[in-house]
Amino acid sequence: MEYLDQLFVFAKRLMLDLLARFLPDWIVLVASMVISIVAILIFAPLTMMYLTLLERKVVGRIQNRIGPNRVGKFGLLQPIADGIKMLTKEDIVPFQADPVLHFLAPVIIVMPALLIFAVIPFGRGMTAVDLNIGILYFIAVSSISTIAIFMASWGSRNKFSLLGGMRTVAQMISYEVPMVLSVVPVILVAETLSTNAIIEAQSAGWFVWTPWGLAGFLIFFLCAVAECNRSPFDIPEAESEIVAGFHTEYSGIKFALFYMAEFISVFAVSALAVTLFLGGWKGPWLPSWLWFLLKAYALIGVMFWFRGTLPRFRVDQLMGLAWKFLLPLALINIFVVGFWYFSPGLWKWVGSLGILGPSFWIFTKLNRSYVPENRVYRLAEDENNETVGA
Amino acid sequence: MDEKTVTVQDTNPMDTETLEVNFGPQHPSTHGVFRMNIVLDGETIVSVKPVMGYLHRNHEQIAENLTYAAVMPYTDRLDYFNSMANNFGYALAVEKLARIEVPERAQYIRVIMAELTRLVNHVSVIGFLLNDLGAFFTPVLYAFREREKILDIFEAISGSRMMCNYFRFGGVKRDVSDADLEQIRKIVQKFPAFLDEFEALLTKNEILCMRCQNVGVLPPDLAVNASITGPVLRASGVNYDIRKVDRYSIYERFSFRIPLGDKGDVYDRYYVRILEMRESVKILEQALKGIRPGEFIHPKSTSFLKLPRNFKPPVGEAYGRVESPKGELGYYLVSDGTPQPWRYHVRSPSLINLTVLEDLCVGHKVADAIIILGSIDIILGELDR
Amino acid sequence: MIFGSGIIRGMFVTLKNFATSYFRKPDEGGLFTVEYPEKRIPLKERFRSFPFLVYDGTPENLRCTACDICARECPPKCIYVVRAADQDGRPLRRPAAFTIDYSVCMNCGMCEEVCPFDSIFMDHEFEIASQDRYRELVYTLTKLLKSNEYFNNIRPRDAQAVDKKRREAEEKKKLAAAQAAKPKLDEPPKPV
Amino acid sequence: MGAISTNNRVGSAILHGRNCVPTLKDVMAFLETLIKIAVYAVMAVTIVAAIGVVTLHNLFHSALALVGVLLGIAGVYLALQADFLAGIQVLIYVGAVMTLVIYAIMLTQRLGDKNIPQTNRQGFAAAIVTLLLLYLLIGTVCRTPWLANPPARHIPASALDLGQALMTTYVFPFEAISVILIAALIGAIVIAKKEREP
Repeated sequence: MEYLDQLFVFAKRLMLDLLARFLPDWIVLVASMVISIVAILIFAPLTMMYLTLLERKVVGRIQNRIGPNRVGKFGLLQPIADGIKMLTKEDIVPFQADPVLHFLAPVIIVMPALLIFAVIPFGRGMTAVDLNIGILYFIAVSSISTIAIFMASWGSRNKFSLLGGMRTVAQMISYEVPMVLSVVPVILVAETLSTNAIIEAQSAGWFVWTPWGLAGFLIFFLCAVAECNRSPFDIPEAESEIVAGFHTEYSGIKFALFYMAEFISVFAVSALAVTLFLGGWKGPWLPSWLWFLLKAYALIGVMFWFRGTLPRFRVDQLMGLAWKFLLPLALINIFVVGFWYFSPGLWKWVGSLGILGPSFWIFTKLNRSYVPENRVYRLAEDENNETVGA
Repeated sequence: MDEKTVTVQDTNPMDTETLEVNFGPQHPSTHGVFRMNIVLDGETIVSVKPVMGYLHRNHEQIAENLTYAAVMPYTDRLDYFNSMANNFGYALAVEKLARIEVPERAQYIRVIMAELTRLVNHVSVIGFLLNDLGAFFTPVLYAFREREKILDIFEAISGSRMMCNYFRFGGVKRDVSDADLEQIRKIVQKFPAFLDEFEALLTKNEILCMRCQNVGVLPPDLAVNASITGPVLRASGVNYDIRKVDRYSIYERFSFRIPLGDKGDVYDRYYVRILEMRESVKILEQALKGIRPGEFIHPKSTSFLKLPRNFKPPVGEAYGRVESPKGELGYYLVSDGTPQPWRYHVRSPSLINLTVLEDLCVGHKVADAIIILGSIDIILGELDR
Repeated sequence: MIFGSGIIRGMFVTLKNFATSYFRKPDEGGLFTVEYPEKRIPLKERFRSFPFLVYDGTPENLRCTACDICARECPPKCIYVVRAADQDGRPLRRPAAFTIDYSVCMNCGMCEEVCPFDSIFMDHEFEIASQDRYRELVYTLTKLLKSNEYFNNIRPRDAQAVDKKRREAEEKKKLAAAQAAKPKLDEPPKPV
Repeated sequence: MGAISTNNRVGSAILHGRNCVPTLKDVMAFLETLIKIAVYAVMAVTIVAAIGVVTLHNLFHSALALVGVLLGIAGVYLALQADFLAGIQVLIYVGAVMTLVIYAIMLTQRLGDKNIPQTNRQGFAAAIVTLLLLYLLIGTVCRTPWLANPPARHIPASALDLGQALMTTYVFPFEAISVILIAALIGAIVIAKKEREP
């Protein structure tokens, strides 16, 4: 059991030990870093490849289709076929594009997505770098991707790209605020910014089982979906409106890099949500890394489920949701966690639910333009009319 | 795309520049080769110029050089989603022109086919509207799941799924077998359950309501003045349905009601279509109960169907119209006594309903223009003819 | 109503469809994909794709008489018929060339309806895709001719009706011929 | 796991997270040199990017160069072991401020397209002011009694300390800044608000 749990840790240790028998110390030191880096560099694209397949399969099943099933058994080789296709496709640069920016954008957008993996605790003792500002690092690094999207949308010299870029930035800035604020309660309770320490703080119980944890989790998850530009917040690349948004003018491997960044960040934000609210790698019976991956993939599955179900918001509604709904709720959540922290026993449950529930209700009432109207339809039969509600 | 920018006359330094974007002719959600020349201020629409004609194929001119019977397959290609309804209108026009009787069974078959077509059209239009709204193909594939069953019936009866070419002057091409009728009964029986599921997925969905309610409001007076017809008109609350107004074919025998909208926005257009499908199901149930064995085509018409060149309607003119799923589909025919129509004109609902596009879009966001277009329900084959 | 309940309801609809796609039958909410090249939906008998010509027994014995009606009535004018002639230039009741441009044909079935000799019918063959539309999709007489057995095979009901009609017509013709032959013997020839 | 003997000090040092044992001095020195080289490289890139900010003719390119400068400064913070500050630098400057700047450039489309002249008649005066500022800075740097290097490096600058300092010693400037920011926000809204024509 212990062996399974620490499988990858032991594997790395074994490798280092073997190296240490023949090679000088400093090579072993460098090798220790290289092994971690290579593991991430292998894991991230592999995750992305199979997430594309998983998404197509899940959405296919939701739509009563089979999904990819031609390349390999159950379409398991489909991502490889896609990869070959992407690599061999012609790379088109628009005539009036800014060639340097057009080239750099897809390169830069992958970097933050990969950097995030450094602080993700995949299992017990399986964090590549245990930074003591892990959460801050995550938020800071993921905000860089906005710049890359800007470069793509501006460098393509296409109006659809430009519109997509402007939408992206508006969305990214707006959703970063409630996202950061929804993390604050966790930091307050765990009294640390390190991802590992936050997981340790959840030994008694996952944060999601508390009122503020649940509210924070929902806010965080919605914002995370928005940060990854996934449905129903996928307005930056809304294919029915602005073709493909910022990556309209990309083809071949550059397009694949945008795709990769999107899916890697899908995994990264799910992993972070698991770390912050769902107890990270903690769980009975199964090895810790398996627990972590299971939880992360469950969240990713919910994202795919969203995609298979929901239409997308409009730009102004998206902004409104962030600023008029999620942000005040996140602020109230910070207050609630303080209340929770200082109140005894049952009282804290009653109190925090008593604050969160009514404030949710009040915010829906205040945002009346987002609440569906009730409509009455007449059914006319020559003279006598009948009405039916909808 | 040209890089022209339109400068605003206002010299206020805080004013933003406008951006002219061409949506289409190659764009995922213009429903074909249609172009909208949109001037944007940020994301808000300042003006919309629809540009049509990319799919113009001389339909009327071709028809004026063919025999009356040979036009029938061409009408399939007008609104390629509802070929049965197109056939119906054209058959009505020619029957009026040549004063041909239609036997009862044929009338029943026609009504059944027309209402099945309405189901096909409305269910897919809602699916496509949701696609325009950004749902990732789920509603459209649920819609197509049901549509496939009806298209299977069309294939079994007429020989083709979409280009049915099924109606003939004085009846229909072939009789419907009892097995096919039984199949239709089964579909009609199951359809309300599907509609319930569809509504559970969509009707109360907050995002759909947010996006659709109070967007693209078409006031009733504008709708009447612009001669809008079909569900778009009825969503604005105007009680006008050719099935009730003209009582063509045998529609007066069935009891059904006309759903009318509340505000005339995109949501009403969506929900009126749902209600219309429920009424169509009612008509289908009554028609399937009422259908009796008999002639499926008038015996007199069989002779000129074998020799289309001998079919020479008397000199005169006729206008036949039906309530096609998109609106009033009318055929205007002038005969000079020769085997070819002297004048043939189609009043296509897609084209006329689209004339209010700019009125509906201005002041809304880009995303709204797309769903307004989707809710008007155009088919380029009919729009450009 | 709590804000968000509609979304959650919709999510359950998709979840239900996700789950049922694994065990339900196609018409009850299961998978409705048919994996095409391996599995096929049985074609409906009345399905019409492209026209073909019927012959009885051997290809020489074809029904077409090159009357040109189908070519005249074809809406997109995709049929080209050349009537055969003997050595003296007198027209024969058979085509020398009969060509249908499948790339123009719009599958309307008009030719089938107007043919007075039950010769041209709509086929079930729809997989005619090819690289060269001029060489592959212009079907000449040899490619168009198919036997009556084939016709009986793909469209049994229509073919049997046609066969019955033709048999009756033939019998009538025989009877008429017999009747026409009889009085010849009995009656004296009329004065010219 | 007993089978795998950890007879190697480096390995055990890494695995058990302890600080390196003295025999590793050479290694650490080597690594330190590497880090030093990296820091100087980052500084050089920062200066190049800073020159780019003021000389590039395309405003969008200048803005991107400024992003480079800010990232470089974050790198310098990292080298000085101010992790928290580096994170905040990236989050606030790159993630928020620069994004807004670029957004503004993109909204005013002409600005982004055109090549904008980077010199004007006030160049001479500006040069004098800049030189004066440089003199002032150098003077301050020279006059300040810097602590010796080794103890300075171990001044803890964790998030905890920063937070406590902000909430106690520097609480007044902290609150004053937030008031100024609010005022700036309201001012921006007032300026940008369109006059509604009747």
